[in-house]
Amino acid sequence: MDYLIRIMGPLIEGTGVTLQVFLISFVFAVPLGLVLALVRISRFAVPRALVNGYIWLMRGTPLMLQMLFIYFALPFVPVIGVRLPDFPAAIVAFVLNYAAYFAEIFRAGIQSIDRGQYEGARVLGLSYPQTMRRIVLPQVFKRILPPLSNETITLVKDTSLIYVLAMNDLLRAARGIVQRDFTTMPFVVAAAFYLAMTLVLTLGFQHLEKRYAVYDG
Amino acid sequence: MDYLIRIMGPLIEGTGVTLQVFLISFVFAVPLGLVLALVRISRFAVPRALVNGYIWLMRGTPLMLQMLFIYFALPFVPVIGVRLPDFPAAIVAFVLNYAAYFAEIFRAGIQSIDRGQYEGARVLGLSYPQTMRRIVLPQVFKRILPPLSNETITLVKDTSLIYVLAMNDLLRAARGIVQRDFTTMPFVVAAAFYLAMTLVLTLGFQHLEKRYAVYDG
Amino acid sequence: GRKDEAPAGKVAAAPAVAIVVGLDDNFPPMGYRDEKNALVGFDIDLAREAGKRLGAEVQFKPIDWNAKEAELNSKRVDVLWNGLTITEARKEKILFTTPYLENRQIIVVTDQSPLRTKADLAGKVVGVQDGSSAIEAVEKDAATARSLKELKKFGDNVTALMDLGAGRLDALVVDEVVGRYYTARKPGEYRVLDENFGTEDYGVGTRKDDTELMARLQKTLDEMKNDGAAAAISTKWFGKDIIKK
Amino acid sequence: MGSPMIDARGVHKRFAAVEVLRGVSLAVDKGEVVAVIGPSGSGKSTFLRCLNHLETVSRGSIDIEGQSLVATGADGACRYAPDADIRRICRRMGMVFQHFNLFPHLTVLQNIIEAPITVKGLRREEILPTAEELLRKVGLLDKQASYPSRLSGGQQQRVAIARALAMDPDIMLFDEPTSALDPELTGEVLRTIRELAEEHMTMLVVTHEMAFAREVATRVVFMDGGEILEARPARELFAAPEHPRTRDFLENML
Amino acid sequence: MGSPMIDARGVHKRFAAVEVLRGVSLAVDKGEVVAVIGPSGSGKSTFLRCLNHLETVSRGSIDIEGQSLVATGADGACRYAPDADIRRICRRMGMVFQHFNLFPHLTVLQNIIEAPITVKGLRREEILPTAEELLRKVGLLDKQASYPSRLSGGQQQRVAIARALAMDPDIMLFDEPTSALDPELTGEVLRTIRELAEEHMTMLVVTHEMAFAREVATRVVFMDGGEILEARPARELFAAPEHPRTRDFLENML
Ligand SMILES: Nc1ncnc2c1ncn2[C@@H]1O[C@H](COP(=O)(O)OP(=O)(O)OP(=O)(O)O)[C@@H](O)[C@H]1O
Ligand SMILES: Nc1ncnc2c1ncn2[C@@H]1O[C@H](COP(=O)(O)OP(=O)(O)OP(=O)(O)O)[C@@H](O)[C@H]1O
Ligand SMILES: [Mg+2]
Ligand SMILES: [Mg+2]
Repeated sequence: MDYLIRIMGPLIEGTGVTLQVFLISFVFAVPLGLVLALVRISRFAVPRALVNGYIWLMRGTPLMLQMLFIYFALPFVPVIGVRLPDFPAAIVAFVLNYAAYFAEIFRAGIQSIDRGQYEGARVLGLSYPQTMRRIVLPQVFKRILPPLSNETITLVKDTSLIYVLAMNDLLRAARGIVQRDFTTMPFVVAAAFYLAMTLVLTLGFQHLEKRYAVYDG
Repeated sequence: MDYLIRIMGPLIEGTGVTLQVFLISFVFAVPLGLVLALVRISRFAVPRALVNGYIWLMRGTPLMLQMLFIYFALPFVPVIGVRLPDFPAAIVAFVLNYAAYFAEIFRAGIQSIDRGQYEGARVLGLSYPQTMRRIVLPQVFKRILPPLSNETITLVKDTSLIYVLAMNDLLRAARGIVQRDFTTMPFVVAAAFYLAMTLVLTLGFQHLEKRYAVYDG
Repeated sequence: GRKDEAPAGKVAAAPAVAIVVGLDDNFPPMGYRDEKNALVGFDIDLAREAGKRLGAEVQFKPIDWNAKEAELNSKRVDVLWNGLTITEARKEKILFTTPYLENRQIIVVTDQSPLRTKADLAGKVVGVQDGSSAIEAVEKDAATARSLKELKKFGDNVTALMDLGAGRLDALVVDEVVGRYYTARKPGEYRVLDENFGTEDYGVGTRKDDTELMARLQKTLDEMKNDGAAAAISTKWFGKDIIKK
Repeated sequence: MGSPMIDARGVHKRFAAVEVLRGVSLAVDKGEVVAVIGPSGSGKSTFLRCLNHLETVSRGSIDIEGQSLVATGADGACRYAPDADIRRICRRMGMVFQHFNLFPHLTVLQNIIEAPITVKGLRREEILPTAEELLRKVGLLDKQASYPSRLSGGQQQRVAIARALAMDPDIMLFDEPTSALDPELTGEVLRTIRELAEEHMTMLVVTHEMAFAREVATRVVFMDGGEILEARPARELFAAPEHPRTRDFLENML
Repeated sequence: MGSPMIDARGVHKRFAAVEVLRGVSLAVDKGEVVAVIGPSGSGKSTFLRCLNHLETVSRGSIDIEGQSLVATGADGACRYAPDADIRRICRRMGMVFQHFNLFPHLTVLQNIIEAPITVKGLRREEILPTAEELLRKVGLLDKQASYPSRLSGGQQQRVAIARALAMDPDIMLFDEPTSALDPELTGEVLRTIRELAEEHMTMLVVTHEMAFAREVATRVVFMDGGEILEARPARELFAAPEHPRTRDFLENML
């Protein structure tokens, strides 16, 4: 018990890092994913093909390698090359990677909206951007909540990959203590912390689903 | 070039491990996920609550910890305790974890099937299992292909977690060479391998989607 | 510039000669975090003392040990100082000081294990930490290496020790300083064999072209060996002076 | 031939707070074609769905071909037959829904032979001649390999009818079989039902097509507010509705 | 008042291999109510959709209130007005779809005020009185806070009409506004359209309700195979159809 309290400090600090990386990545990845999805369904062939390739590349290679690339190799790439400190590098990698997954979710959602909604908006004189913003996307958000929740929960746990940049997230903090004290108790505590975070997210998404449930279809 | 050929051996071996873990996990996780989903929508309250808790636990804690638990802690659990070698332990962890994600996908798919399909089958005299097997699930498979594809691609890359049980998957093999030779070339090759596997999967799923596209709705 | 300062670095106004030391902060007793989350360890104390004498501020940057070369070459750290074993292969890429510690690759088994000698390892499963010099040490002893059933590379030594306890692993080859640290924590559970996989030296590494820094480091290290400062730190961590002169 | 094909007595159905059926009694004899009409929300669909156990009744008794599906004792407790019996009894009734409920992943032919094979355990070769005969009857033999989504609404509804008939039912229940169709397609479906009537199939048809009710039904039942207000031979009811609500209703329908 | 509200000349429309419209010409004057009838697949919907640019024509010219939406030169090249003009022109026309196409995430009131606010830039207070007036007109003032899914089909269709009217159009296009409804609900919607006719709204109505065409339309257009075969005052056309196809069609409808 005493021991538990003593190891709590680093674990809570690690949770802070995990939450930071998660929240910042999420906040940027969702809009970027939306933009990518909109390009992917647009009628501009070249940007569309580029985004397709991008999504394949991002979903097709391990996030860990992407993170190492951005941290270590990006500085040597001409033109866009920039040397990022570890935290920004991790965020950039998470945003770029998750945006690809979110894009696919958004695309499926947008494509599931009935053609009639577009036509209904069109004959009322709404422009395409207005139709998207006011009519289509609000309906999309409702529909994609379940897969979005899946992906978001995965993101929370994927943040532990920042260990490759030696940042102390919750899981790495727990591992550190395990290595130091040669006991697996910190893992149990870390698991409980993750469960708590997931619970909050799950409840949050359930709340959203209920709020959107005022209308059907 | 010469160097490339020399490092190919371990990388291809690693790819073999990756593919093995992926394929076996996939083959078991999908049916288990289906069973979990069926329990989750059944009218038996207690099993339903158990499955709910199971899914929360599995999605809520890092796969790495689950793997460590099954490998190290399971032998000490009464009754079900069993000491598994590394490969089976990894497979069990992957199956249990991914089954939870697949279960959620199946559940969403089953719940999206129109009530009318059940009633149509019912008035023809089909029993509930017959209705599921012959009428509902074939339609579910078509609908869940996109999220299933997302999750499957994630699984391929998640297999790299087996490094915590000291197994040599593709990513681990690449890392080993990177450390030995102080060069990042193996990472590039590994990325290409992952891309190739993802491409095959993507094409496979596209093919399935097309095959199912013979009917709409 | 300032932008690149590691999060773990001290925020004090950096003197012109700040040195960034890369280390694995999960590597007791050489470098790890104590219960107040502060970096402690033998190498940490040594590096601090050296920094004081150099008149430079030492910033510790935790790195993933697997990425140490990339960290060094991309100039995110200036020095690798964390039980870094001097090997021929590494010498080609890294500039080393003279050895400051001699380390043996010891063989750890469980207390009840029937294994007594290296020869007993034949047909057994032996573990090492991935990326550690234990791998090269075992491979150098070709005869023994060939006789093994399998050489398993674990992510870290703790996992390997646990597997040893679980009986799926027969022996673990590990740096002596590290192995002793762990076996001391579970008295009576583990045993160290008399034979070992040879000795090797720990040194401090810099970039190949960073000769100026290397010269100053070497000088300071020699001073510390000569005036007993290093010996004091060794006694603090290992209970005796094991500094290699 | 003693007992009627359908014998419902005092059927009540309550959804939460609302009593949707308030004691509906109706007996349908073999070969009768009964049309059920009435305003929206009067409980027509619910009554039909109670007959084949898509809904459970709250009170009342239903016998199908002399066998008790559900009976309510003197104590007011409602007792359903055992599950196996229910399935056996309900299999005697085919049902055609307003929205067809065809199986979209099966072709027209597969839709028709699915239940005979799965439920009755027939072999494909055994049911194929029947299926083809039925398809010919509804005029869709050339569409047997199409998927439902490729058919017009009227064609889909005829497949639904053939699908129900393939189980060789003694009774057919139709719930507004034409209201999702436009007038031309409506014609197709009504023709098919008319042919069934000529073959003396016992049928209960909820419909808004007065013309059809008038021409085909042997009896017309007018429901309102969960009750049967009037049940008389079609000609009589249309010519001289007795109940004032019936009169109102018939006048309002264009 | 010189030019007609709608002036379509020689409109052709081709989908891949199929020519769906083969030179349709129709002029509709202010205040006219034109009913378009004809068999399924004859191109009625497509014609309507060409008028407000939901489909692009392959050849032909369309003027709306004297302004050219599309014109085909002597060289056969089809020239549309610039995008901004198209949007301005089409905004003059309201359209009501068979499947309503209401916005499910907005309440009845929000459905109605969405376009006036977003497109015309009105403030909420400016459009609210109009919206309430329209809701009163279609008899749904008490449903303004409901979501569409909570309404019956007839109510939904009346919301769709109110939504179109809120943009204050000069012309209303209806595509089978009642065919998804059952007869009683149909009545509701037809009453609403009839009231619009009394206010001299210019309307083009594709419909299967012959009774409605007969009563409300000033002119009835019969289409078949992508062509207009007959276009005459309603009474004349129903009394004595000239074209044999028209005669067939009218006879077959029950
Ligand atoms: N599952 C249900 N839960 C609650 N109320 C229901 C349910 N199903 C039907 N009702 C209500 O029961 C009443 C009768 O419904 P029913 O569908 O039987 O009417 P109907 O006569 O078939 O009408 P329609 O002509 O519109 O099909 C309606 O008021 C309806 O709202
Ligand atoms: N997007 C499309 N692609 C190809 N063919 C189409 C398309 N839309 C319509 N058609 C075809 O054009 C023809 C005319 O269709 P349209 O919807 O205009 O008929 P309609 O007269 O409105 O029929 P209905 O009374 O059934 O609504 C039909 O044969 C239809 O199959
Ligand atoms: Mg009904
Ligand atoms: Mg049409």
